[in-house]
Amino acid sequence: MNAPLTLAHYMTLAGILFLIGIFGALTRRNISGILMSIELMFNAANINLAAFDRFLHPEGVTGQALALFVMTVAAAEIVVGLALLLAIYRGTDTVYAEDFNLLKG
Amino acid sequence: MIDQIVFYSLALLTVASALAVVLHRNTVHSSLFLGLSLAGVAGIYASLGADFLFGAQIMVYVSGIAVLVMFVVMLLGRASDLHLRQVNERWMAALLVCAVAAVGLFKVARLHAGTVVTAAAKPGTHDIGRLFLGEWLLPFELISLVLLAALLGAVFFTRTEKAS
Amino acid sequence: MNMLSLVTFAPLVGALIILCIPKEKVRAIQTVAFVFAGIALIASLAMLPGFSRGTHEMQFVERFSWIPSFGVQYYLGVDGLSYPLVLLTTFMCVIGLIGSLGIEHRVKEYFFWFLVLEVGMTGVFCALDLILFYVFWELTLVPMYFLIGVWGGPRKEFAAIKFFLYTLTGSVFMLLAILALYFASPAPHTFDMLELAKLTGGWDRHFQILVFLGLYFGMAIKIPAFPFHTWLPLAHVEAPTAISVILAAVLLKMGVYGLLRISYTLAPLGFQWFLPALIVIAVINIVYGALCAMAQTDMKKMVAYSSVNHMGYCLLGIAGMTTAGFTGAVFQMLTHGIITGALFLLVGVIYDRAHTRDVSAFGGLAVKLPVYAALMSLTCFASLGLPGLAGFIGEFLCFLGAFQTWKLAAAISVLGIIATAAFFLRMMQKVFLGKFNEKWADLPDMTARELISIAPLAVLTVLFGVYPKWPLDLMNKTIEHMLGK
Amino acid sequence: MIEHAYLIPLIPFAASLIMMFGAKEDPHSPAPWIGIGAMAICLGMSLSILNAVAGGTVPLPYEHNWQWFSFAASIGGKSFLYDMPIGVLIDGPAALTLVVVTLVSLMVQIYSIAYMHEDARYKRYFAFVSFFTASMLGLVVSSNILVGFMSWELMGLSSYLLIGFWFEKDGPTEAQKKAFMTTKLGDSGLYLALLFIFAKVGSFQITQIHQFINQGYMTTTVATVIAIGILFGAMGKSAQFPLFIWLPDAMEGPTPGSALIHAATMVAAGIFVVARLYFVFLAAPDAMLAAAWIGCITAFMAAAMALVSYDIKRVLAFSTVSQLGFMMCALGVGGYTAGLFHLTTHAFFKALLFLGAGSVIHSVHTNDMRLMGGLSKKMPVTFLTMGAAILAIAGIPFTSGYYSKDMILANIYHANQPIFWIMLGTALMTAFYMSRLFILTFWGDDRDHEKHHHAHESPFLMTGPLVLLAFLALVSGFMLDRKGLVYSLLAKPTITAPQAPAAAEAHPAEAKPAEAHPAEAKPAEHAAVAVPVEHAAPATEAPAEAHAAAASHEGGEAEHHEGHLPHWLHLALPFLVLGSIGLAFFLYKGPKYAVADGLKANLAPVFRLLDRRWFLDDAFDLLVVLCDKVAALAFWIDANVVDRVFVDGWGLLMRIVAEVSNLLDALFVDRTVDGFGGLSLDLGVGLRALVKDGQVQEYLMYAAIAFSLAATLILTR
Repeated sequence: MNAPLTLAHYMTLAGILFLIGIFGALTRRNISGILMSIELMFNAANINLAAFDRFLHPEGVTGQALALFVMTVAAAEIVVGLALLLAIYRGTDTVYAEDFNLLKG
Repeated sequence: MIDQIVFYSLALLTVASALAVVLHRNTVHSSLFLGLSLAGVAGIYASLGADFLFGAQIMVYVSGIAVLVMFVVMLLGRASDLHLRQVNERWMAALLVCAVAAVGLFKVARLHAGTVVTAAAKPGTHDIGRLFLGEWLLPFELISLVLLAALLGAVFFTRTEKAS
Repeated sequence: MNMLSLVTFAPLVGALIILCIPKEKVRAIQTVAFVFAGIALIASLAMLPGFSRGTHEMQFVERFSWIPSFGVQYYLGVDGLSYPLVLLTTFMCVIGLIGSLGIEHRVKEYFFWFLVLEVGMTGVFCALDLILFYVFWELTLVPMYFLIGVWGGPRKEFAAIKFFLYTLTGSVFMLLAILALYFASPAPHTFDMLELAKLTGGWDRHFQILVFLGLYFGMAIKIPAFPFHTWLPLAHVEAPTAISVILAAVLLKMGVYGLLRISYTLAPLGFQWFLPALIVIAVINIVYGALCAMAQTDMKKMVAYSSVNHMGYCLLGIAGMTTAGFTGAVFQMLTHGIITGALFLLVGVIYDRAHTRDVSAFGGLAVKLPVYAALMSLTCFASLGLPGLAGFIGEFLCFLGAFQTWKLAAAISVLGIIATAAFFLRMMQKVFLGKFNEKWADLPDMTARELISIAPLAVLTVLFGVYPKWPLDLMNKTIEHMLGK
Repeated sequence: MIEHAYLIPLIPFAASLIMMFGAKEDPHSPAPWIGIGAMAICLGMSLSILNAVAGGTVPLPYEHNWQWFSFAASIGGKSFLYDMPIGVLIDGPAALTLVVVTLVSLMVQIYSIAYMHEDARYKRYFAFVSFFTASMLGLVVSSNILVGFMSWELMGLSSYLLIGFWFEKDGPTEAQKKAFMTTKLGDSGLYLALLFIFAKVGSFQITQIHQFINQGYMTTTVATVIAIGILFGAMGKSAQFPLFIWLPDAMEGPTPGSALIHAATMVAAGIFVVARLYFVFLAAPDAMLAAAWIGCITAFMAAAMALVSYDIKRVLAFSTVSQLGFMMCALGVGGYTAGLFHLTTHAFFKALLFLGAGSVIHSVHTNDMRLMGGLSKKMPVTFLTMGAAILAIAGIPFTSGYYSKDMILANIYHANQPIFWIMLGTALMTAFYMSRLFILTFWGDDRDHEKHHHAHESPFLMTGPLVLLAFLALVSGFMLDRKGLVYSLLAKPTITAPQAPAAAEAHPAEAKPAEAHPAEAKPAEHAAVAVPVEHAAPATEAPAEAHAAAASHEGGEAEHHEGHLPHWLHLALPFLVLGSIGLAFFLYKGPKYAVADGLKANLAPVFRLLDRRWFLDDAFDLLVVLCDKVAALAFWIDANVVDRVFVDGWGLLMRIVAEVSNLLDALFVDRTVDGFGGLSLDLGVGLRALVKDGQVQEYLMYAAIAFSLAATLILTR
């Protein structure tokens, strides 16, 4: 516990969060669950950005600014995603991903 | 010492609630845990000294997105969902994928095992503002366009058919 | 005056202007297309007096840094190898535009894509930077996809997709090879073809073989060399007439040009290594292409397979690795563009009237359509390599070059000449000669517009056959230099 | 005049263009006179050139070249810019052939004015004829073998146009295609020969090739291959076995056109090219022997077919083939002068025969000789002129055919005895079938009264040329033979290569003529001059003129003493010919010719064989069918194999990968069910999901797998 915090700590945390996100995106049946998992992945990336900013380039704020962009994109993504989810739900009365196989050739 | 305690507890909070997000059977609970996890991330930002990011995280994510998700989930929720498995049959393979990816990610993380903070944290809001309205003005405007498009998209997809 | 940029990008300006014209104003759209394709043609012709026949150096060079961090340049220039092809491109595009006047639906998009296609094709022949080359190369793909897929025949979607995927697959391998070349150059890396060509001595054979194979895969699909030729008949049959013309006249040449300009100069050892296979492919292209053409009853498909056969002559000339063979290959590219372009236009003429291209549906048309029959016969004879017409010189030089190296293969390929004669003669017999088929009693002869589009090609066919000195003088020095003697 | 020789092909060519594009289609159009005028000018020029050449007032060979185009070439490791020359090369044979071609063409055109007067495509016919003649003249004067080949091919085109002139009917269209394809088949040999020549010599210029061989740079093997290629080309154009099948069908075209093809242009071209490149043959004794035998076989087979045919034009066509066989055979045994001499005389009498036959057909409107007979009273001029031609071709003494055929037989006699006896028999057959034709057509009583009644003598425009040609057919042999003119004019080229004597020793066939020709032995001094060099530099830099001005002059003098037939044979020959004519009289004199019919009944299989033309046509048809089959097969392969493999193959490959992974999955599941129970089942099901499709998360899974693998590989490197 006494070892100083290093960049590796933050990266590990981000990695774990990212893996959880991947796992969720791959396994959740509910589309809203998938969307939430994707949000987790975005956050994992943001943690990394903020950490890089702090550890590697403390003189500027580029990393933070980039994280803000990511945040914006994530917001846009979730809004559209949820809107789609609603539309789909109205049309097909289901929220489970395996019920959609329009991609099947 | 304080730093370490803060970090580890925040990390624990974040990871645990993230796990709950992907594993919990009830989607509503999942969304609540999502809010918690995002709040944990906000704490991490604070511990990194990214004050503006911390604020944005709280405002956009915790109070915006997480709440939005919760509303939608509640809107779509059905009682019967609680009896269904919320994880599909692919979880084993997904775990394998994660394991493989983990190897790479942690390999990289280890490269920075020795990188420590070299300078004191300073407030960044001022700098970010200068950056956005100065050097990064074009991307900044573009991202606002993206937001606008997302807004229009959301309206388009959610409007009801009776208009026509 | 940046002549090459003018030649290359004038059509692009035209395309952008067309985008701004309302789609109802068909006449205005056509005028703009003609004006800008005409500018490109006139500009490319205007370079003729200034083009020095006495040097192999790149001429009309334009060079700017484009993406400095990767060493990508905007680097244009022409020599005796590419300049004739630039002329061919701008010329055939104008001819193709005349042939496109019959397009009636979605005119705006059609001419837009057509001009974009011209940009890509001209660019390929002018570019001296590999990335620039690749960009232009890919730029031809999308317009072609739409031109076939929207304005084509009954199976147009299938043909377009097949064309697109097939050629795209090829270009991916090409891109890999280009990147390999980039990283093989000493830091700072470069995509400059001429710089890279100077470095080939230092690369080992295995590397060159791999690079060559990657490049060859991309080129062979475009040429098209056996066994990657099967997209061609389908694409030709389904494409609208003018697009068939462009496809045969210019697009196929990009493959051969790439083989000479890039594969040969940048991976000479790989090229050497591949020669025995190349000659076999050339012979197969020639004999097998001619045989396949012989089995066709659809005139357009027959001409398409004859293209396979004719590109085989180009490959034969290249595989000879002699100056005569290279000269023949380049000359054959020119003449094949002109002759086969004319053939496709002529087939389009009869299809517009009769709505069939089946040879057995006709008969005795020479009585009813004497002008058409005469022009068709002229082009057929040119295509089968009758001396005095353009097809002969290129074909003969290809054989001449190949024969010095591959006697047996050249001898076998002569069979292809005979088969070519056989199917063209049979087609002419069935369509024009014999008893007149009364079904076509009210078929009109060629209109002025059709004549205008074909007459220049017919004139060039005769001119190049009788006096090939002009095009040959353009390329002699460059080709001598290419073989390094 | 000789410096303007390049105009000789150009004038008719221009006339042809003017007629084709400048005149309106009109049965009474004066356009043909343009062609006739042009040809008359050419004839005048040719005569003056011949006069100069025969008089020895110009140095021979006269050569003048212009640069045509140039291309980069490399021979034997040396690279240079080859300037393709285009120019004229006039020597004795060329000068003589020019006169023959222009004269016959002029006669044919004048004759055609009357013959074609009611045709709808009147001017087009004359344009074709002019073009045809122009291409032949181009071949004759050209100094460059590639230009010669181009004219040669253009001649193929013009024969195609002329044979299929009445293209509304199926017969001509088939015949024109057959003619073009068969000759094209032969041309491929010449094509390869040209390639080979350039690969060895580095030049297409005839004089330089000659010089190259003279200096001994070309080995016998190479020369043989080249010579065989040339021979193959000549076999196609000059209708030699087995490629003569096109010629009998070629008479589907207008009869005067046939006269042109058979006498002056097309078929003469093959012989002429062999003669022009004769030095290659001299360096290749094997090829000479092959030429001799091919000529012999051709002559015999064609003559045999002519014996049984009843179609007047077909008999003439077979006789052409047969006579061409004589020429080829003569060239093959070293009788250069004899072969070309016969080419000249044959041109006159064969043109006459065809024009005469045309006159007959014009009058009775049938080709079938069984429906003719007794026409002598109705058409006296045609009768007499045709009679003259038949005397000439049969070889009655002091007619032109007598001189030339006698010379050929003499040459063969000294070279190759087996061939000689076959050729002698063929010569007698010639006399027989030609008199048979004559008797059936003109002699005796009319068989078809209807046709006979309508028969009439042709107008003056048709009979005039007949009379002139008849005069030439009778006296041209005598004129040329007088004072050895033919030897000096048609002097055999020589080669001075060191190999030549060695080759002669190796091949008995060549050895005999070598003894018989003092001229061959003479050029030892040249041999001493020629320095053998292993791998020659291209001959381009070498001076062109120096070479064989001497050779052709000296050779001419010496060849005069060429061997003659043994005295008894020389005397017996006319009597044998007369006997064979008498036999024809005996068999066919009456209106019923019962004897001949009886013979036919007795020898039915032989007649059938000859009637079906030795089944060569059937073989050709079979070849065509075979080619079609092969083509269909190739296309089937293309559509069903190549396309499948290389387009659908990608899809298939993916399918296979999927199936394999499915299989592994199944194995994996089976094996682990016992060990790991439910866990492995889950894994198996998860893996199997890989091959189902349509699920968003499956695609996501693939992406994740790819990404994780890639990331891991890259990051942990």
